[in-house]
Amino acid sequence: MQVAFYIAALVAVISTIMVITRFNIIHALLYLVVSFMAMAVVFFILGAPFAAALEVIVYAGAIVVLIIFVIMMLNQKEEAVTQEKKWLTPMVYVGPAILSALMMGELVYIIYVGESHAVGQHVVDVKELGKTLYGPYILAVELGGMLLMAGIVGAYHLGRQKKKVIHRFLKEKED
Amino acid sequence: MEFSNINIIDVLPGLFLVVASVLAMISIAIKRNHIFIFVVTSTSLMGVFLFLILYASNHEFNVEPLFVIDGFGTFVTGLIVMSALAVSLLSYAYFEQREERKEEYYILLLLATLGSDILVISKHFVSLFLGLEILSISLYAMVAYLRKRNKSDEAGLKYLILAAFSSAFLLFGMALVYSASGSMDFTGIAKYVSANPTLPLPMFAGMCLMVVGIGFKLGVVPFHMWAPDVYEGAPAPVAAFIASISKGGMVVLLVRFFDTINGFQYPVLVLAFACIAVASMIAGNVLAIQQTNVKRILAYSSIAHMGYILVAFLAGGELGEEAVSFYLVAYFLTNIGAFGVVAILSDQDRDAERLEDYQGLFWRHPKIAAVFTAMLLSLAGIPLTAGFLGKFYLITSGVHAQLWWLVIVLVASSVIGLYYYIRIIAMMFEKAEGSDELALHPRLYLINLITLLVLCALIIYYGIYPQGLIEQIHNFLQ
Amino acid sequence: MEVSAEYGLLLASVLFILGMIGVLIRRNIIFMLVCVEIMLNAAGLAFIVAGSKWVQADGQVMFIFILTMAAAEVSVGLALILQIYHQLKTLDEDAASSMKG
Amino acid sequence: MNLLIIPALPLLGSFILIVVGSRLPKRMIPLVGAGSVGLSALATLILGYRFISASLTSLNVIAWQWMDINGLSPAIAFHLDALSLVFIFVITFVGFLIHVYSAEFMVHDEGYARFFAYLNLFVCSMLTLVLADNLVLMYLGWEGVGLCSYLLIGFWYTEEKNGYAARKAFIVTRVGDILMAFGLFLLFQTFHTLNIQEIAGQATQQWTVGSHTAFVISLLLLGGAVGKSAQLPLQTWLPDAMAGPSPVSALIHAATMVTAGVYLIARMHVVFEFAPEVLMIVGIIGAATLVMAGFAALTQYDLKRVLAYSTISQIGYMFLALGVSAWSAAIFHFMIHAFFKALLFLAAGAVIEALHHEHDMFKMGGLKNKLPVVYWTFLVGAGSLAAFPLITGGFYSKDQILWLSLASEHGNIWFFLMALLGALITSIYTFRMLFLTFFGKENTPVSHVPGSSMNIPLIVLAVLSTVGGFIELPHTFGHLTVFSDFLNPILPSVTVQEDLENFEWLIQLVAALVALSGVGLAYFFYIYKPELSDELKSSAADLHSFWLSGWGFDKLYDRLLVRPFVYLSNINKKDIVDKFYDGLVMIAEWVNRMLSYTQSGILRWYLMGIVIGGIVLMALALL
Amino acid sequence: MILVTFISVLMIGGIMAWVAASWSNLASRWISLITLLIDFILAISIWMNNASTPWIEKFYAPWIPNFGINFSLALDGLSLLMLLLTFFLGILGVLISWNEIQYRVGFFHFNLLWVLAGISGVFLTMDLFLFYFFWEVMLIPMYFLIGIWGHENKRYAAFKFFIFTQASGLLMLLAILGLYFVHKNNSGVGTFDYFQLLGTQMSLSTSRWLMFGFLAAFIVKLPVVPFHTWLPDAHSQAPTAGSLILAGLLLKTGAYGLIRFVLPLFPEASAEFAPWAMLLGVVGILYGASLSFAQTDLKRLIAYTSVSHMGFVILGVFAFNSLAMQGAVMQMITHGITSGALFAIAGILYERIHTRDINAMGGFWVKAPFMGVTTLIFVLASLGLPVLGNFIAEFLTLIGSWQANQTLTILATTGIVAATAYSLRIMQKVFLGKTLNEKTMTDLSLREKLVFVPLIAAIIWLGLFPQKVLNTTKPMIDKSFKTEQTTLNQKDNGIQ
Repeated sequence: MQVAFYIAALVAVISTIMVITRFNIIHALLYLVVSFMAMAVVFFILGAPFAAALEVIVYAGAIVVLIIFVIMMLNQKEEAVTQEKKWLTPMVYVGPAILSALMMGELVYIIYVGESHAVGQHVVDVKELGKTLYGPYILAVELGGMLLMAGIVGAYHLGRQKKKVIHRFLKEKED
Repeated sequence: MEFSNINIIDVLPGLFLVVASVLAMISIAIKRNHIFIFVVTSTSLMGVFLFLILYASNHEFNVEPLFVIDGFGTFVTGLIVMSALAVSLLSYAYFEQREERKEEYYILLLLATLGSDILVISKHFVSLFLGLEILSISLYAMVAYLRKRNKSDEAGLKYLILAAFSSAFLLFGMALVYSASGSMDFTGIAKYVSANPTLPLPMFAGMCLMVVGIGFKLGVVPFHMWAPDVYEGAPAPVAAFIASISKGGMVVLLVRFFDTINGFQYPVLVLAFACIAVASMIAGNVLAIQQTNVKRILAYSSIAHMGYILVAFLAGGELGEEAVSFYLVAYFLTNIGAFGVVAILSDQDRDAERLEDYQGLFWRHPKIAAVFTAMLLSLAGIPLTAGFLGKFYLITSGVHAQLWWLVIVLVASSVIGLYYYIRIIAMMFEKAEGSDELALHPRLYLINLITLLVLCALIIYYGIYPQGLIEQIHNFLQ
Repeated sequence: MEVSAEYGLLLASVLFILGMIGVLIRRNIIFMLVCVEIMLNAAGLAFIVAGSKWVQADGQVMFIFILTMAAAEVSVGLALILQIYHQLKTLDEDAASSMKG
Repeated sequence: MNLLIIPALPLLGSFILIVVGSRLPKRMIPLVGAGSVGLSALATLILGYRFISASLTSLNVIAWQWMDINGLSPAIAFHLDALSLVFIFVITFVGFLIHVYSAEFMVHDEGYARFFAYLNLFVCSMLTLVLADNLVLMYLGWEGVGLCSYLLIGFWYTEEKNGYAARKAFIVTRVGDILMAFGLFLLFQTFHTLNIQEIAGQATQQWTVGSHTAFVISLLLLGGAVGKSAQLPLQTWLPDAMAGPSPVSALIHAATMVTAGVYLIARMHVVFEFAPEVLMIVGIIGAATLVMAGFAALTQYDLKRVLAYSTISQIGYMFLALGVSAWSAAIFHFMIHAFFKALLFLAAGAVIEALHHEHDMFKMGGLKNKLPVVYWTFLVGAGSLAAFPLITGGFYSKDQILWLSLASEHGNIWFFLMALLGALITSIYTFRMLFLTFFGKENTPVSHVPGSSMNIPLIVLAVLSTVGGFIELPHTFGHLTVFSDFLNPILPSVTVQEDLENFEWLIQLVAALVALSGVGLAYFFYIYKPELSDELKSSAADLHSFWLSGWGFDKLYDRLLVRPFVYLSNINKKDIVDKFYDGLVMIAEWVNRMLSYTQSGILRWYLMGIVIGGIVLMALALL
Repeated sequence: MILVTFISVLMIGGIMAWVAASWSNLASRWISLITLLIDFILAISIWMNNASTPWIEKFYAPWIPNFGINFSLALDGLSLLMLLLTFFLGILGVLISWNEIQYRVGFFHFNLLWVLAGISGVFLTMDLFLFYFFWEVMLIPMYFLIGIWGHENKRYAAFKFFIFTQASGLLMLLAILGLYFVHKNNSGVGTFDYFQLLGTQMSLSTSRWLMFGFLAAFIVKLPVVPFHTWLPDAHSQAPTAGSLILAGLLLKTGAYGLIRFVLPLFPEASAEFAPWAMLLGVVGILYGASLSFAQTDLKRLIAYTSVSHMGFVILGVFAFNSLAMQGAVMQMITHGITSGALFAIAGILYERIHTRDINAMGGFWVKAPFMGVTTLIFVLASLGLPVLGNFIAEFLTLIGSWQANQTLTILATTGIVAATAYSLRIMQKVFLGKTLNEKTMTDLSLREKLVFVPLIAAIIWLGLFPQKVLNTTKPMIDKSFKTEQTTLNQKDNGIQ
């Protein structure tokens, strides 16, 4: 199983690298789906099958599709790709690369210092998860509902077509 | 189902808000009516406050595993609810003048208040995270609410990306802490901490990453850079909300978390917060001195004020907590008042944010100018205002804890701060110059004015006779 | 099925950092949003790892809430992006910098 | 008769003139001004008569307790004794005469009332100075006369240079004043009192001759005296002070105020006696000043400047006398000098007014017949100044000093020789002045002949400066000691070195000869062969201009003190300290600009900030 | 209770004056005048009835008991004198701005009275927190007085004034809190009460630091070189009444603080610091004089004379003996009167010729002899001429400081020569010399005479009959030196 974990991890990492380096956003999103799939495998290996399923359904399914919808609405064409190429010059990498290297170094060091601990022997299945979720965390679930409500109301309000802005003075002339 | 262990009374304030927001949504579905939904919002906020007055006690009890309801939390909840009420009062007139659909705003306002309230009473990573996100997601929409304004979208987007980014840090940090301690409950973590005198490195690293997320919400250096842009782009009442309520919830959470796990015993964390506090106080004040946009000035000032609060937070102890509470009251009142003035003077096209908009205000609208003067003086910490006693409290707690360097930086930076506050005041008292192409033509609503005058009266009352408030805080914190 | 928790966390870290790099280097707003999602996902992974380390369901619970939040976030974010695109006719993030100073 | 009335009357006059002076009819003004001083003089006479007839040694009157804190309890209290009686007599009488003179002299001036107000105020202050029973009150009078001097020198205020001269006078004397103030502080510290009588009493109890404190205190008091009496090195203000009206020069800068220093030393002689070194210094200052001022007087063109230098020189004699402990000789010379120098100034004023405010002696001449009264009185005064033997008061007073400078137990041959040289020069410049002004041909027409109100004071003063000398006659010549006997209870008489006792006649002879030869020399150079004097002047032009400028003291002080001070304060006009705060502001603004760059509005930049924050925090955790 | 009346009458009067202005400007002026007269008469009556008890009146009410903060007022001789000065100058301030202020009259008087209320509070309060409270309260209205009714550069001046005083004030707040906690740790009682804090035991280094905190506020206010640069700007830009109050009263709060708080609370530390403080005083005297001599702006010139004169105060206070202390108190009063009068003259000159540049003035005596005489008197007062009050002050200060440190006294006294130079320069440039700008020049009006006659009377009265004033402060000063005499004796050897 360890091999499976490593392979999945490798796939996830490589596809994520691909996501952040693609010029064409649709390509990037397809890589993202791959990455999420690989993550789902990892979840499964770690003993979280329900999470794995959610990962596929919600992330790869819902969220990515939503983004693709928007891209289609925005009608991004070939120019967008050339635009991306122009934006993504090597110079742009320098600062983030240094920062990320530092951060990575710190994180790796920190994680390695801690004692080793094997995981994945025990599967936390849907039943257990459900009992926890609707037991002690019931109020949190309610709050999750509120969270979604906020998201929906916000998206609803913001997503409507924008009215044309007319300045006060111009409006008076029109009248 | 284990509903039985939840005493419904305990979580009633939150429940009230939930019900109110759902009610608001339903009412929109039936018929859009600004006044009605406004009344629903304000009465429900009032209701929560009344409930708190009637049932509040400083008795501490837990709603396992997510919430803890204690005096401190109850006090700040009350404060948050009242502040939300004030914001909603200010919002009514503000949005009434604008052609947008106004009604959804109140749902978001209620939800954001709920989020902040959750932060105040949470004692668990899950509730912390959910509270934070309810607050944030409502705020994204609130910041960008005025879709006619280009700045509004920009601000919303910036806030969204940055908040999500910092949330990721917070989450990663929480994950590290959880992975190290095996608990997401503050008390559980505290147990782990007290059992392990030397904490593993991931624990520290996790806390530090959490500080990124918390610091972002507080708007302290170096996580502060969103603040001016968002304040500038957001509608004035929303800016008031961000400046006060959203930060207040986080402050309480921080205090509670640190108190529970006794974070002060780790010099690393203290040093981290001290650095943040010093940087915030200095950078916030220095950044504002040449600024000509009033909303940005207030944003920078709020950065500095969060730095001040961190001093009291670092001082810790009973006095520190009292100081934080008192300061929050003063700071809430003052910031809402200040943004309220910006709101009342704004018109259709833009908010009253240019410094020139205030030129000669004292001679045009003496009452508003007087209120604004009081607010600015309170921010500057001049006597006769609550801000002074707040600052006095902070310094007292700092001196008590012998945090001399922090206190001296506080004093020095607040001197720098004076400059830009009195610059605005000076502007208001200058003779108004001739007609200005960009001059604003606000419609003044009585409700706004009354709200502002009440806020101003409170600030001055607490500035002159703080004993009542101090007693209250004392009682709640016992 | 045993994997060292450290490797799980390491994977989360790598993904987190990759997402971070993505946010930092891309100018396209949609890309930034996507990269933030990667970061959140990485954090979720970290919770799953931690949860399975302690054999608790809490990690997964947290993951579910992260998922919820990500969804809400993306919906609001995309709505905003639509607005911005209408306004600026571009997805260039650097163009949305009218406020500064 | 209350002692208080003497200073109070002029004060009242001054007050009336200040408050309602501009509304009084013109003839009322001198009535108030001169009248108040006249009454005061009358009161002095009555009081003096009673004082002498009752043979009192002193008379004390306390007006009120000025202040009283921890031992410092000066009162507004007056003390009359023989010394102060002499002084108030001179002040009120000469003052009165000068007031009368001014009534005519100043009549066409706009500031008629103002003039009398100041003059009355001066008389009051001067009286306070000499009557004060404690040093604080004396200091009050001391500063008061300085103020009046300032006001009166700058009386014609529209002229810029008058104002300058006035300020110079005030500031230079103030330098002396603060030295005197130090003396007061030290006295108070030593004796815990500033009452003059108590000081004298305690000094004799506590000190021995040569005591260090006594030395310092006397030196400091001397500083004050030197400033007020225009002695070296603070003499520079007096020649410039001639910018004031002539009556002012007569009253303040000849008769009274400038002799305040003499009064101070005489008054504090008890203290000085404990510091023989300081007395020596007093003598040296006096001797040096009298010679220095004499030479300066020789070269002046301005009639009043000659008189000014002559005043400095004559006060030098008084200092010399004080220096050799010849107390009463100094006071005697003060009195006679007050008469004849006031006379000379008033006469000079008359001349100057007659010639359209012409001050240059070389543009005068031949006035002998045009202004007979002035000429004759001036002649008497000049004779007295030059110590014309036997018939002038000046001869007796100066002769006494000459003699005692040698014969006193503190005297020595050098003092004597200096004094003798001074006497020679004095008679030369005096008669040079006389010859240039009244003899020769008429250079400027006379426009105005003085009336009786000016003439009478001249005549009275001429009489006084002649007769005054006869109240004190030397051993060799009548041996009359009315004046010194009168002063004796206050001022101890001088002890003469025994081996010199019999040579007094010789000294007198020499002095007389010197005076006469001076007259002769003046005659030779200015009447007999005037071209010789011109030759002499051109052959020693440098020396001449050196003397003309008063030995270059003005230039020296200007370079050394005034200009550096003005320069320093001018370059620092904008206050250098403020630059520091400006710097702080600039730093704050610079930091603000730097920080503002971070608020670029670009989202990735902000993200970077968060990441950096995270990295730093984690680095902290790692540490 | 009467102490509360002092302050509340001013505050109520201020509000009434503001309200009345909407009805009539004149009413506003009269209301403020009457308000101040009431206070003045009250204060006079207390002065007349009372003699030599150290504490004449006390008032006490709890305010914020949690911190041991009380609304505690008390009146002793020093406070009483300062109050008298406050009300006296307040009356003159109202009179002098009768015609000058035509813009927002009501608000002007409101600010004027509230400044005075703040100042009265500072002089009366015996609670350190309340002291700080009033200390700050007096700044805001003063800021408005300068910022609204000032001259061309008013904003800069007002900012500078405000920031300087605030910055130093906050340091004092720190020190107050430090003292509070020291006392709390010692005795377990947290209090800001002055009487309880007196004699708090602490280590020398603690007391040194705390003293510096207090000192910071006071020497900036006083002001002592090099913290003086706010003063010339504030004084020259303020309206006449503002300058009058700044110079006459606000500076005195600094001196008052030194006497009331620094010396009694930190006797050892201040005795140790005394030579340095005296040195600062001397530097101030000479530096102020030198700068004053160079100025061409009349108000700026007078402002620097204040720097010079206030140097005597710190010199006197830190000389540690009752003579010098009496002198310092006297200097506070007389300088208040003198500089107030000089600023008033600068103000009325400005009203007439619309400039403060002394090079544009000259020869005004011809047209305005009364003004000339008045100016002369105050110029002479400023150079320390006997008969006038300033002489008493400077003489006592110097004679006292001579006992403490002779070198510094000598240097300080040379400042008197410099004072002569700059003071006479005023006279020369403005009233003497060639006549300039004479067209618009007129002599004092009746109202202006009404302002100056009391001032002249006061300064002469103080010069000739200072004993009444000296007696008033005597109990307080004697009391304070009972404790300090011992430390002085110990210190004496160290200084010499």
